Amino acid sequence: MLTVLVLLVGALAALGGAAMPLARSAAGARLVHAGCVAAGVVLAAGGLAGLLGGPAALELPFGPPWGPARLALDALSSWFLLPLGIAVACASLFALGGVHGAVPARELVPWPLFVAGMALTLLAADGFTLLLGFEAMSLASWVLVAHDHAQAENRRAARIYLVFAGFGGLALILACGLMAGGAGDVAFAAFRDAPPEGWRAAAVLALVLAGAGSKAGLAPLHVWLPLAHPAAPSHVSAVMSGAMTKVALYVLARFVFDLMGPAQPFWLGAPLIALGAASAVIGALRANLEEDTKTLLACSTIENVGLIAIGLGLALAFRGADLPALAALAAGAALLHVLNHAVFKTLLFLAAGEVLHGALSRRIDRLGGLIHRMPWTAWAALAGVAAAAALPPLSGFASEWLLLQALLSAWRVGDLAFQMGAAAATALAALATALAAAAMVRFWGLVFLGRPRTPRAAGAEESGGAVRIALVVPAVLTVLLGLVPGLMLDLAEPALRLMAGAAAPRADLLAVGAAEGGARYWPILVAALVAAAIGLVVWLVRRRAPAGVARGPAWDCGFMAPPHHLPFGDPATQPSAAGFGQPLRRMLGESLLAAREGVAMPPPGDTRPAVLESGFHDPALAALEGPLPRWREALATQAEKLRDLSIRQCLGLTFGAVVLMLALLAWLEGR
Amino acid sequence: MAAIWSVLAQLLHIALILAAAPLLTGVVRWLKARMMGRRGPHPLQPVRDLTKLLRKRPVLAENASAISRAAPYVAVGAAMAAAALVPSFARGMVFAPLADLILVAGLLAVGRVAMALAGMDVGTQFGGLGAAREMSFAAIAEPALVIAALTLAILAGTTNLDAIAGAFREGGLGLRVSLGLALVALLAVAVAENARIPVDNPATHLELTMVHEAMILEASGRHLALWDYAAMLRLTLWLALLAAVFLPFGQAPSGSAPHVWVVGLLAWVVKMGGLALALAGFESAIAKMRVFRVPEFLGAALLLGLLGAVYLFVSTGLS
Amino acid sequence: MSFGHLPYDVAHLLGGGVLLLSFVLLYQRRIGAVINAFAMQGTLLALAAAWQGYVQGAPGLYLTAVLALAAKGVLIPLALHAIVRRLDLHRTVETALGIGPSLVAGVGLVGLAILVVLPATEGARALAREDLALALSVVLLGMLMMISRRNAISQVIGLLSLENGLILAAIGVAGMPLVVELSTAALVLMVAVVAAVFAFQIRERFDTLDTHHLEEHRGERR
Amino acid sequence: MPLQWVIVFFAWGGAVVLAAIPNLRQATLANIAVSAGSFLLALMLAAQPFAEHGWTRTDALNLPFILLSAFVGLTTSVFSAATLDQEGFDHWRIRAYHAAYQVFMGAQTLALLADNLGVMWVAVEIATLATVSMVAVHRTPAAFEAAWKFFILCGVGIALAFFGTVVLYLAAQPLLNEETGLSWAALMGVAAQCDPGTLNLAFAFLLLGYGTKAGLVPLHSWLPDAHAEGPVPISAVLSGLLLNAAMLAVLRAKSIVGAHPEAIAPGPFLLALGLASVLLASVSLWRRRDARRFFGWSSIEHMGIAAFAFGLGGAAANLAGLLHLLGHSLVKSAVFFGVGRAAQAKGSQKIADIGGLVATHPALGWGLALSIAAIAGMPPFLLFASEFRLLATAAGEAPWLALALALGMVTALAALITVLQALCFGVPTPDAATAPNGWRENAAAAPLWLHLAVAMGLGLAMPGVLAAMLAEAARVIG
Repeated sequence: MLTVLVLLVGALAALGGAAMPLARSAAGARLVHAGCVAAGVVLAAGGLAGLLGGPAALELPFGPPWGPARLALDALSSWFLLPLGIAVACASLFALGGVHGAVPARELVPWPLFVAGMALTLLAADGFTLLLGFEAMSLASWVLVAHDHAQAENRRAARIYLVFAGFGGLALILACGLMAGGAGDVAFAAFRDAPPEGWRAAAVLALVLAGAGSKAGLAPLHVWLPLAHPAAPSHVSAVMSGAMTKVALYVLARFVFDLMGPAQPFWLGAPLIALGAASAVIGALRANLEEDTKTLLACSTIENVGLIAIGLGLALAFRGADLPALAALAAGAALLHVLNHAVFKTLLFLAAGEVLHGALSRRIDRLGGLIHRMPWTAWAALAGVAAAAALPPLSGFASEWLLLQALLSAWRVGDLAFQMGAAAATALAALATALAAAAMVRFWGLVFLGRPRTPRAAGAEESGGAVRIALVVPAVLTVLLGLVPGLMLDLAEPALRLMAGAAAPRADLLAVGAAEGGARYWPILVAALVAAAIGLVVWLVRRRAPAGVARGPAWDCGFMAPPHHLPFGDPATQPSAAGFGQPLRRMLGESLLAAREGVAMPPPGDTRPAVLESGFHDPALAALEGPLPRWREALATQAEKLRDLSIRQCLGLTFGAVVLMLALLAWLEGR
Repeated sequence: MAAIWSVLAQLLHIALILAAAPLLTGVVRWLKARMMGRRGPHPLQPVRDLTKLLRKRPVLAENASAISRAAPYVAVGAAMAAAALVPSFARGMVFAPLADLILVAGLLAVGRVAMALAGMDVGTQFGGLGAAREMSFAAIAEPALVIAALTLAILAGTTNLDAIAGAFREGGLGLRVSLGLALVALLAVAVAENARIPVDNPATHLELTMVHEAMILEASGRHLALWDYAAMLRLTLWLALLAAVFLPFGQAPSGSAPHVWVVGLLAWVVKMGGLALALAGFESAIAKMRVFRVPEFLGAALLLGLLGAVYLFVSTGLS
Repeated sequence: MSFGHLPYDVAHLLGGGVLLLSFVLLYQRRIGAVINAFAMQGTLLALAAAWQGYVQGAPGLYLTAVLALAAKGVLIPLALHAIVRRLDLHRTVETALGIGPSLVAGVGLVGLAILVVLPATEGARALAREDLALALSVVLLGMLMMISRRNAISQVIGLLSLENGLILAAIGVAGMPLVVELSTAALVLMVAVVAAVFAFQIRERFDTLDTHHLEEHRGERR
Repeated sequence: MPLQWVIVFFAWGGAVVLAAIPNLRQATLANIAVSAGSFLLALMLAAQPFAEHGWTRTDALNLPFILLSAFVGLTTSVFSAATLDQEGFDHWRIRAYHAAYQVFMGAQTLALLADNLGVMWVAVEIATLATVSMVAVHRTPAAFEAAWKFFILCGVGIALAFFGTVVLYLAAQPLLNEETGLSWAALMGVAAQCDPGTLNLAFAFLLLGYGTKAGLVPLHSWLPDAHAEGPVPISAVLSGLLLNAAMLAVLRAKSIVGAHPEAIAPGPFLLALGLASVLLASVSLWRRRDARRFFGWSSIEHMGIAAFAFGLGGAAANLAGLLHLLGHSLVKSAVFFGVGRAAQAKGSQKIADIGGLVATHPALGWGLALSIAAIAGMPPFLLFASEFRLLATAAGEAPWLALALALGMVTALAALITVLQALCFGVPTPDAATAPNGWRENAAAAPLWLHLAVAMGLGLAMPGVLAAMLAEAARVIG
């Protein structure tokens, strides 16, 4: 299987090369995307095979100048291949349906390379190959983020994105170096043989958090994500949010759980939990304030990544505290959420892309009422929204139920400070979950419900064919994954053993359980129960109530009927994106995100409408664009003084160097 | 044998809850009226309202989508499912293994989201306003609930309601400060979830302050009946939940035969009546607070719950 | 070889003379005098080379001596005089570091050179060590002159005297292979520098470089 | 005559011929022919076993660089054939330019080949003389300033190197005879018995002397301006080749001193200079407005990285340093191709005047974008491999130094990306009226892409023989 996957990576790279000429014709572009669909399917199949079969390793005949490139496929990487494959397949299918002519090469060529980079990262078995895939992934996606580089904000997004990518790469390289020690052998096997201890372990964790964490969107290095993900084409945004962040989390998990060895103290998990909780809250809150659909979804990605990070941190802490069963529980929650989030976030981004294509806007305030014009998109998106809002019995609830169970058991670690921190983290995780529900209601309700806010939204067109399939498939998957979490956990068992050294607590096939004899969650039974209840209600109502409904103008508290030139009434009398976010902006935004708002109220007798002005600053971005450039500029000013020297003074530098060196020699000789 | 009893208990429980819901609401209203010195409507008034509404054909706005028609059924269904899980007079009902506190919270969230979406469907100001407020308040209420669950889970070792009730029934836990704090947190959440005073006023339609009612302004006929019934179910559910956890006495042990249930039934009726009385007294004693003071109210509840958990760690040397 | 042997004393004397002339270069205030002093230094260097050739029995060094005499003793000074006339440079040397201070600094540099060389090169022969110390001093003094004088010519002369120090070192080390070729190459470099002054019409450019009047050329406005 | 000398004199003979061709077209073609001949000779040399011939030698250390310089010489001649008409030379300058180009190539090859340190010194000097004239060729005030600065600073620099050479011989004098007196091989042989103090003195001067040519801070002042004036091909070979030769000279000196247990460890000095270069360049990059000066500063940064690697020492770090030199030559010359061509197209080399290249000149724009990304250390190019190797090793051996290095690198990376997007993305700036197009466009972009391809191939799948050679070299320089 590994060989197949390696060949696939090579084939994808070749496809990227071939895309240059193929981009000139629609058929060629379709061919490239079809190839990527197939690649996605093969990746997912490879993941399944890797989970069912045993691990495999491979040494390429070529590689960096100092040795062969090592590849391996074990349970962990196999598990992460699943979301990658699913996301890539769906996104490519979506893109395939969106091809209506020649595609700019800059949008087509990097796409297969991007996929290849992610796959290579998952398959790598030495530091160099890992970084190679990681950075190739970043570089290719950077081209895609910059595809529309005429807009200044896209250029800014691309710049920040690539700088962060380079920063993360350097941090990971340093981490590899620390792991390898003086030996300089960056093979994973060598890392496992000599796990770091004491300050080295802490430093490696910090570097990995800076490197992989920044890529995954963990606060406070998340600022690039809401900028870059929306700037890319929709199918790319879907994979960046759905799969690329997961690849980064894989790198994190690979280092922390596998390479650093099991003999690590429990507090190593604390920073992960703290950063995860912070990311979850910040992301979910921002999702409630953003007014651009894709940015909103990107922020919800930050929230979910935070939840996954909490799970990973808990697993690390439990393992350090020698509670393997609980570690498996937390790790299972994290892995399950990785898969679930990949699926429903891909779905949501694709839906946002379809809305952008159909209604020509990403701004919530220019959409509305689309459920009438784009029913397939709307209902498919509803499944994703419900999952993202953690509603039973959908996929999001299953993994977040497990995560909460793990959090509720965190006190067993025993350390008082950790217990208090964990209790706080529990509250924050619950807060983030509820905030996400609010954000999702805001997203779906404002985009698909209500009245069209612009003529273009009123005349939106939904595309069928491949695009429709690309939306329905992940929607169905979201429901299915929600119904059989137990099955998925059994599938993930080898990965859990690798991470936690134990299997997840056994529940029966259809359930997931907190612990032996602890609380359990039977999605199918719950679904059946709810369905039965609804059926009962429908039956009773049918028996008593008259059938059918009467249609009339909206009552709207008796406000006057709309004028004829506005058949649905004035769109401006609907809640706006800013207005819907107002309660949360006032409750949390003002304190956490320096949010501000003000109403421009015209004087009496003036017919201008009152306008609600609102906005916020992400403190992390402010820090990034405030002090850092200031310090850099101060240093540069000093450095420029050197540049402005005259020749005589430059010679003075040389002369000084000579004299200094001679004096040093004389001193050394003297001793 | 025990299996059959548990099935029977479950069915009885469901019937009981479904029947009790409108009655309980009526009783609370009646009690409030009495305390305010009015004669008040007959306790069965809600039942009459429901039957009347059911017979009317609903009027939908032109641009209303299928959401408006599906949401009330989903809301009632979710509320019924949740209510079916909360133990009332007996433990060990057939759904007991399912009865997970967090799942109940999830099912309540389903109902909430359905209502919010229904409120946004037509695209009126008040619907959106109510939805925004509802979801925002829930965002603060949810952590408070989970933190209370944390305390219960630590004491009982699980989040399964039936097991928690059992653990408290068996006692041995005694009265604890942290338990009291958790109770306060849960009460606050319950008040918010059921849109009672001081968070919301179920008896008013004053646009600027209403939360719950604003979302169903467009509903009429059977839809309105379903929305009201869902609200009644939620109230019953919450009172039953509080009763099961904090007043566990009198519950029939699991697997017990019907003749044991009688005690449990009586105890349950007494408990619910007492809680209704307390609720009525509380509501008639205080005034509704401004909308943007609600977060502070819930935030305080959250902090109390957190305090309870921390106190638990410190006091009982779990660390 | 050590003190009292004629070859040593003469070599030492000549080397000392070269060093002394470096001080004279530092001391002079008028360009013309500077050029003449440099000519004398070149001549002394040629003598030293010839003497080394005689002592070491290395006929190649005679060639070096002849070249040095011709170029540094005669041609380059003439050329420099010509430049001064052609580009009508200031006839006085503007110093960045005053005469007195630069002399003091020079003495310090000589001390440094001796401090470095003598303990460092215990392995080598006495003559070589002495010569090396002298040569290093001359090199350092040449650099000192380059950075302590403002106008182009005296800086070029500083570079040339620096190169004299190099040759002095090269000839001092007995049996240095390629010494003739290397010294010739170094000489070529120096001639090129002098030619460059012609070619680029370098006047007082040393201090007017970079900062202000280059901005428009550089496009590096801030 | 041994092949080593054939290569050198072939180029110099070509210079004599080229000096006689006034016609632009013929001269450029002849230049390509000569460079191609040198490239073939270099390949033949590579086919031969390592050997020493009189003053020259071929070994694992210099052979890769000889091949590299022949290759870059060839591609650069092609590039200059495509773009030279934009320089507006009269026939005298055409002669002078091509002659100087080949003289430089010959001297460069000799400097790499030289076993005798004296010969190496002479070669470096000739290369300097040849390039100075080219930097000044445009005869603008700025060109004169740059050339004069270049000349004086490097003149002093190689003077110091001369002194260092003499002292080095003095150290070995008691042990060696006249013939082998300055032979690097012989010196390596006896280095362990030499007087350590003298070795230290020699190393000090050699380091500062050749370090000036390598553009290490604080001896770097000449480099950015020299790269910004004169014809673009000269900047390409200056940055791509001359710096390597200087760094190789430093390495030879370092290996001799390092072979003596008593002598001072040369590593820390290189580390200090390298780190200073990286840090200073990484902040100075942010103030550049002129594209070619910008990349001159980036050359300083990369020379600093290489010096850091060699200062760290050990097989791994040395290998990283050698790889970095190779990769930097390939990619940086590619960058200069792109920037030079863009500057010609837009009629200005100010960053502000160049923009939106990918829209107006796709081949050139994307090539430039990729090569700048490669310079910034992005995969899959050779520089990524070398920087990975270096940082990983450094983090293992000296974490704090590695952290400082990474800090400088990330600062420089941010600056590079900012300029990348300024040059290649955004709204296109208007082309200059005189900008040529048609085949010249591609002929100018082709060498760039070729360099990128080679850099990628070496980074991902280096031929085993070359890799073995570099590993051997890394071991040699200790």
